[in-house]
Parts: sequence; C-alpha cells; structure tokens
Amino acid sequence: MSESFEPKIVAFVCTYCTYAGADLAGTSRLKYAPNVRIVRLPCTGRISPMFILKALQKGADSVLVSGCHPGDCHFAAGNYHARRRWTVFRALLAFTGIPEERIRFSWVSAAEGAKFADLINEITEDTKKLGPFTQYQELQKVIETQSSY
Amino acid sequence: MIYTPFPMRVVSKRAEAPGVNTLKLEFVRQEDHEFFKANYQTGMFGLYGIYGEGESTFCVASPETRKDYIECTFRQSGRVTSTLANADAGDIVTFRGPYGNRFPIEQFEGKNLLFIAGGIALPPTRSVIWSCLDQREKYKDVTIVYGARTVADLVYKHELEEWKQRDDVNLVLTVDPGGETPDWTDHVGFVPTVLEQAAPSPENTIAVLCGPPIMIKFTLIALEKLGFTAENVYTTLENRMKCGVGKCGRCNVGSVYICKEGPVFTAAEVQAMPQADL
Amino acid sequence: MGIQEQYRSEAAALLSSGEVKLVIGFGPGSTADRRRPLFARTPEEAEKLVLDPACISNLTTYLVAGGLLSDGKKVAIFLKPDGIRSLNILVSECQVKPEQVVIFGYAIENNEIRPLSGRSIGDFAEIGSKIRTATPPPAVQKEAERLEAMSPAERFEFWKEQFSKCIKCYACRQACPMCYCRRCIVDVNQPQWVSTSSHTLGNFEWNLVRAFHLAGRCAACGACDRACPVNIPLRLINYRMGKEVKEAFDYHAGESSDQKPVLASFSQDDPETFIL
Amino acid sequence: MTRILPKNKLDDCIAAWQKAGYSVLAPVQRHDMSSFDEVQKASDMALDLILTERTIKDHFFPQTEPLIKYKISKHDIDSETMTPPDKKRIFFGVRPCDASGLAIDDPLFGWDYKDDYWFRRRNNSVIVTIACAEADDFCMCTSVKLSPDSTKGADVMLRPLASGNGWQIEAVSERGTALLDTVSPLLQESSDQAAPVPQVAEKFDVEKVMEWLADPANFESQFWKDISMRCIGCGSCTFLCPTCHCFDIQDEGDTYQGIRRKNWDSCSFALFTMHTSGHNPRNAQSTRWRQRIMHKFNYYQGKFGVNSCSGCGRCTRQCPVDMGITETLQAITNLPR
Repeated sequence: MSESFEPKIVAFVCTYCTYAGADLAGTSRLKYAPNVRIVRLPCTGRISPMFILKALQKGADSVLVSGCHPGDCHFAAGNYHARRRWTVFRALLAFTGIPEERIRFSWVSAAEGAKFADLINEITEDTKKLGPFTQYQELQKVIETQSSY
Repeated sequence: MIYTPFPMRVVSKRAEAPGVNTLKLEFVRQEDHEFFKANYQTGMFGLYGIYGEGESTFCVASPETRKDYIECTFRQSGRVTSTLANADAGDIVTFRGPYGNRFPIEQFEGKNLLFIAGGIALPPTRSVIWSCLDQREKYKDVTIVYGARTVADLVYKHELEEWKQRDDVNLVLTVDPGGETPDWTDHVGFVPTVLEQAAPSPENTIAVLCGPPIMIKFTLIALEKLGFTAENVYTTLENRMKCGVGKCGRCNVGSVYICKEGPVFTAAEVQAMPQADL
Repeated sequence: MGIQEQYRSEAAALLSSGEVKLVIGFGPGSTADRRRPLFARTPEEAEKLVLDPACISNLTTYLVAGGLLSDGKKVAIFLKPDGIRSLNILVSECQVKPEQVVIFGYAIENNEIRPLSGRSIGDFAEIGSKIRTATPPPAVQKEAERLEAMSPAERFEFWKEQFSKCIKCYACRQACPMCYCRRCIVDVNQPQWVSTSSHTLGNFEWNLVRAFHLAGRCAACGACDRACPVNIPLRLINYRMGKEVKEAFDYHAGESSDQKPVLASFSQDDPETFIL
Repeated sequence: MTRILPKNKLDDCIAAWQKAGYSVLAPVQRHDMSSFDEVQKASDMALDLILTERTIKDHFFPQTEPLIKYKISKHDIDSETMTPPDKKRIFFGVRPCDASGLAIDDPLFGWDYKDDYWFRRRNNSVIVTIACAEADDFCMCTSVKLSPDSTKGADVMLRPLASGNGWQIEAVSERGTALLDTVSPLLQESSDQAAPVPQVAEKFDVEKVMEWLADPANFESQFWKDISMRCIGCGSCTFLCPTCHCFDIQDEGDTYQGIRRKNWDSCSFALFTMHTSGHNPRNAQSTRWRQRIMHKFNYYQGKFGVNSCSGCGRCTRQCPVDMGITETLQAITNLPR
C-alpha cells in the first residue's frame, strides 16, 4: 500500500477500564498513533455487533473492541457475555468474508496505559499493511447510483 | 419528479400544548409558492419532511384565504415529528403537496356553520374556520365546539381567545372531566354531551367534525339526535401515507384512497366504507 | 392402523374431549407433492390430517405467532425431531409453557414415517441428546467446507452475489420459530440500525444480524432456507454458527428444554484465544 | 406464410439490437436464481424456463430506487433529484403473464400524478413476448381471462415453432414494428407451424369471485380468518408478483448526507399501515390477506377496469406455507351461495 494511507480505526471501549487506560496513556504522555477514534460505552456488554458493522460501513479500516479483564467488569459479568458474543460474531464475519484481522479484541485495564498505546500502534501498523477496507465502501457506491437500466 | 418536495424555511415555531407544536413555513422558491397558491384549497394535506428522517402526513392548518405561508400543527410522536419539533426558525424542512380533496366551502355559503373538534384535530378544522371567518359575510351563524382532554391540551389558545371575544362566533369550549383547572370557567364534559346541551339547530346548517375515532363515533350519534343528516356532516380521515398521490397502496379504506378521494368526506361517505378497515 | 390414522384419531379425541383447543398438523397441499399446515379445531377437521414423508415443515412457528398460547389453553402439534428441538429452545427461552403443548412426534427415515413415543416435551429427552452425536447433512457440510477453504475475498464475493438477490421479504424471519420478537430490529426506526432498503449492503446488514441473533438458537430445521424465494443458502450460515457454538462452548441448540441460552450465559473458562 | 426468427439468427439479432443502442435483457439462470438480466448472446438466455422466479417488474419498479440525494449543512440543505437512466432496452423472452403485468400497472402509475420512474423505463423498453410452450401446476392465466399466448403488454409476439428451430414473429405495436425493422434482414418467410399452445385449466371462476367480493356483507366474513390462518406474514407473494406495486419511502444515510429511497413494501407486513399512535387499521393477518385479494379483484377493477392479477401463479409457487391467490379464489368460487 502507498505510504500515504492513514487508516481509520474505531475503538469501542468500556468506560471503566479501557477508556481509563486510554486516559492514562494520555496523561502519561505516551505517544501513540493518532488514527484511532474512541467511542466510549458503559460496558463491553453494551457493544452490539451492529456497532462494528456500522463502523466498517462508514469507513473504518479496522475496529478495536476493548474492555475490562475477565473478573474485573464493573457490572460483574458484562465482559464475559461480550466474550461469548465476540467469539460467535468473529466466526460470522470470517464466514461471510470480512477479514478477521480487521476486528481486534483486547482487555485493557485502567492501569494499562502503555498496553493501550502499544495496541493502537500495533493495530495501526497492521492495518497499514492490510490497506484500506474497501469491500463495504464499494457496496456503498452502488447504493448511490441508479440501476444501470 | 413527483416525489421531490419543496424546500421550506421555518419562519417560527409555537408550542401549542405538551408535545404539540405549530410550525409556520414559507416557500424558499417563488415557483413553488405560485404552485401552492394556485392549488391549495382548505382541507388539503401535505407531506412534511426533513431530510434524513423522512416525511409525515398532516393537514395544512392555515386557511385558503392566507396563502403566503403554510402552518402545520402536529403532535411529536415518531421519528419525523420529533425532528420537526426540534426545528428552529431559519431551518429548512420540506413540503410536498397540497394533495387530496377539499371542503366545498362555496356550498356552505348562506348556511349556518357548526365546527366540532377534539384535541389535536382542531388544526384541520381551523383551516376551514378561518377560510370562512375571513369571508364572514358569506355565512350565517358560526358555532365552534372544541374539547380536549385537559386545559393544557387545548391547541391554538390565543385563537380560542380571539374567537371568544368575537360576537359573530359562538365558541363552546370543554375539557374532559378531570382535565379542568381551578380557574376553568367553560364546560366540563365530553364533546358529544356538551354538543347535545348546546343543541345547535340542524336547520340550514353544515357540520364539520374532526377528532379521534371514538369521539367521531359518539358525536355522530349526538348529531343524529339533534337532527343532522349524514350528508350535511363533513369530516376528514387520516391514515398512514407514504406517497400522497395514490400509488403506494396503504391508505385505502376499502376501495377509497384517502390521499386522493379524501381526506374530506361527508359522514354519509364514511358510513359507506367498510368500518372494519378504519 | 397406520401412524397417520392413529394420530388422526388421537387428535380427534383430544379435540372432542376439549383437552386441546387446536391441532396443528398437515393437510394436502396444492400439488401432489406438497403438504400445507392444517389447523384442526373439530374432530371432523382432524380427519383431514395427513402424515407422510412430505410433511417436512417446522410447525413450531405457529406456537409463537399471534398470541396463540396466551389464553393458557393447550394445543397439539405435529413435530419432527428438529421441531422438537425448536420447541426445546422456545421453552428454554420462556416463550412456550411446555404443559400447553401436546406433541405428535414423528421421524422421517428412508422415506418412511416412524412415530416417536411420548406426548409432552419431557418425553423427548433422547431426541435432544441425540444431537450431540448427530452428523450434519453431508451436502451442507461439504458446501460450508468449500466456502471455508476459500480466501476471505472469495467468500465475500460469494455472499455478495447471494445477498444481492435478497428482496427483504422477510420470509426467513417469518418462517423461523426463533424469530418471535414483537418488533424486529429491522422494524425499529429510532434509530434505524438496519436499513430497510434491499440493496446489497442493506441485505448484508439484515442477513448478518439475523444470523447473529440465531447463533446458538437455531435448531437447523431449514425453514428459512426453504422459505427463501430467491434461494439464498441460509443453511450454510446457520450451520457455521451452530458449529461455532458447538466447538467453542460445547453447546448444542435444542438439546434440552432447560438449557441456558448460549449467548445469555457464560463460563469463566470460555476460550479467548483471539483476545489480546 | 409467416415471418419467422430462426433460432440460429438470434445471436445476430442481439448484435444488431446492441448496435442500434439497445441493451438486451432476457431470462437467465444465475447464482441459483432465475431472473431477467442483460445478455450478450443467445446461449446466455434460459428460454426453456416456464417462468423466471423473479419478474420483469424488477426492471421497471426496482426493489430499491434512489429518489433524492441530500446533503445537510448547518443552515442549508442541498438536494438533487435522481432520475432513472434514459437507456433503450429490449426484454426478450418475456412470458405473456409478466408482460400483462406491466400493462396492468400502467394506469396506477399514471393516474393524475405520473410516476416518471416507471414511465421513463416503460417508454425506453420494448417487450418481446414469447408464447408459452409449457405450463405448470401453478399457472392460472386462463382463470384471469388471459392466455399463454396473450399479446397484452407486448410489443413483439413470438410463437415457438413446432420444430423447435425458431419462432413465428409478429409486431403488435408501433414500437415493435420499429424494432423488427432493425433486424428485418435476419427474418425469414416460412410456412413452419407454431407449436400448440398449452392447455391451462381454469382453476376458479373469476366472475363469481368478483361478485362475492363486491358484496359488503362478505367483508367481515369468517372466511378471511379461516383461509389466512397459516399465512406467516412474509412478503414473498407480493414481491414476486408482477403487478404488486406498493412501496415505502425511506431516508437512508447519516447526519450529513443520504438518499431518500423508494423501496418495495408489502401489504402483508403489519407495519405497512401501522399509525405512529400504535393504531393499525389492518391489525391481523386475515385483514391484510383480505386487503391483498380485495385490492386485486375488487378495488383495482373499480378504479382501472382491470384485475390486478396476470395469473403467473408465483404467489402459490413460492409461498413457504403453500397459500396463494389460486387457493383463496378457488375457495371463494366454491363457497355456498
């Protein structure tokens, strides 16, 4: 891919752990790729697969979903439920041909500012290698044009 | 293309009652305004919309005697009306219309007029009321019976006040039992009951009736008791609509397309429709 | 007495004694090889019931439609093993009270009808547990494996072609016993998560969302696949989802009527190899 | 002697039409589904199909069609009306029922307000109908007073030769005559006989049905509930119908831009008539099925003098629960009078 490609990464994070972790990364002055847009949610249990689909549709090149480590959920079990959902959703995306590499999942606690920064850098690098996600955008273009006959 | 609406600018917004707003709209383009002026007659409706949300159908609440602007009054309930209710002066919304048929007000000339409305159904009635009041000399006695659930739910409060002051209009206001405030001096009771008490004469009188289905049902009975014939009672119907021009196939009651053959019907016409489809 | 006659007379008896208000079974269809759902309310109507190897639909759909069971009365229904598993799922999701359903169970083997003994869902525990050792239909498995061997781009192309055919008639949803939501997500418009337009992108959204909602809830009865008027191979997606929950969570949808729904439960030891 | 189009000249025909600026669409079998799509040569066509699963309606009234593109900025909105392409096309190998469907829908899209999305495509299309050589159990054109060799809605009529080597060809409209002029060197004079038209049995008495439907006393008959008990409320019958024309208008996009679209909608869906208040005039599946039958065989007749059914039988053929117009109208025909 060309050097100039700057991927768009959408991160859906839970407010109690990963968002706090991202905050820590910031207050610790850790430098990480500016390609990420963070969407804060109450809990990973709130993250509907629809969010991921919509992000990909609206131009995200990669999606990160991140929350508290197992056992640390503010709502006791939200991340356990989320974990099951992701397992199934990943399989679904893979089976319908959306590259798994573009959807990443992680546990980042409020103390792991450095992990968050590393993660974002890593995803940004990986996505640069993958190139832009165009499958959905091509379909989007079709929508905007009238049928050819 | 027939589904392309006119852009309209919001001139002002007026809160009428909880969740009910009136928007005053003016045309952005001269040619659209000319079209409207040439075609609008009282009783017609339009599809008001906002790009990104969709379109919603309600009547044109302003009379045919005042075509410089369009007023619409609506209750905030779904996706479109919620967004319209948040529109501010200067915003662009859309209007498609005017569609449908009209109240044949020239046939009302020389007659007494009785307007009966309930709740949010005053707007369509108000269009006829002003169309007639603006040419007051053509009509004889004008009586307006208007009721709402509570005092707060009465819409067009300033106009109610104006009609009350006029000595050529007989205004009968009522609220449902329990809906009155301590300083409420008008009637308390349901519209059909209050109407029967007011007992307007059916002699040479046209009644225009708008309201929720249950009110219509009992008011028609009351009107019949008072001696009105179904041919002299006019009402407007509404249904879910998408196209407004008789194509999309959802607004029909039996074989009657509300959007093209309506929305104005006489009670006799409504009674001839399959009641189960209303 | 053949099984059809036996079930007919039992159905008639249930109706005449008033034990059930309705028998949902099969009747003759519009052509010789078609059967259609038949609703018998009287013993006379029960005489029209047909049971033969052409009775392949999953009738459980009707149990959750239109508030049929809301009056607390009993209903009898003809069910194959996949229907029984669907019923297990509905019971486990608290959509159907098992005591309200009388089952006329049957299996189709080698183009012959075999009765399944038992009348209430509790009698069919064996049918449920058999699913652990059951093999998926070879044709489905083969086709799914062919897809999985493709590159993601090729798979995407495959599904793009298939989903581009979708007309959003929602026959898949309506035919599915598990799609009982009072208001489907696609019918919700504030916000409108799934677009109602049937362009390929919207069709992707719809079919993925439905597949996800069915993950771990699908009894693989094939109703959606048969209902699809444009022949989208929905069986493949459902098979793949079933396989995933089986491999990841050792979960077999419809195994019993008291299992916990897979995506509404969890174990602390669930696999998480993919989580960084 | 009649003019014939020999089968081996079909490729040349297609080439000649393409040269004259037409796209040629014909029945094709692609991705496990049969429909009308663009073809380049005769071998792309699936002319032996009794009927394609999808109708040609798709190409006149698409399942989703952009109407208006809009862009929203703070105090201004840009909108642009989108129009169908002005492109000439030939539909080759249309069955008489599908062609009739177009003719049946014309008055609906034209009354008072003209729907140019429909008419622009109509005016740019030439319909080449091929009379049926075969019918299946679900065909019912004769029951609705049409036939397997009806020319309704057609511009050019083809009748298959008994020999299987081609078709008798005849222009039945001005547009058809003009089309044949472009390929006249490829046509031959011949005395070959046309294959016999298949016998399609009349399945119901449409006059009797219409009479029953017209009686207001039957509107709330228990009949509707009984006949529609097993209807699961999907839209496959309406979407596959060559005459069903109901639609929805939806805005689709994000905060700043999007497209207003015209999408197919179906009277089978509960949401079709549901008011925002929650009130639904057609709140049960039986009332929705009644609407479909009444619309086709009573209301439409009253408005436009024709029944909105061309007898293709797709509603029954594809129904997941084996319902359809045929069964209902048969049942009405057989009701005790």
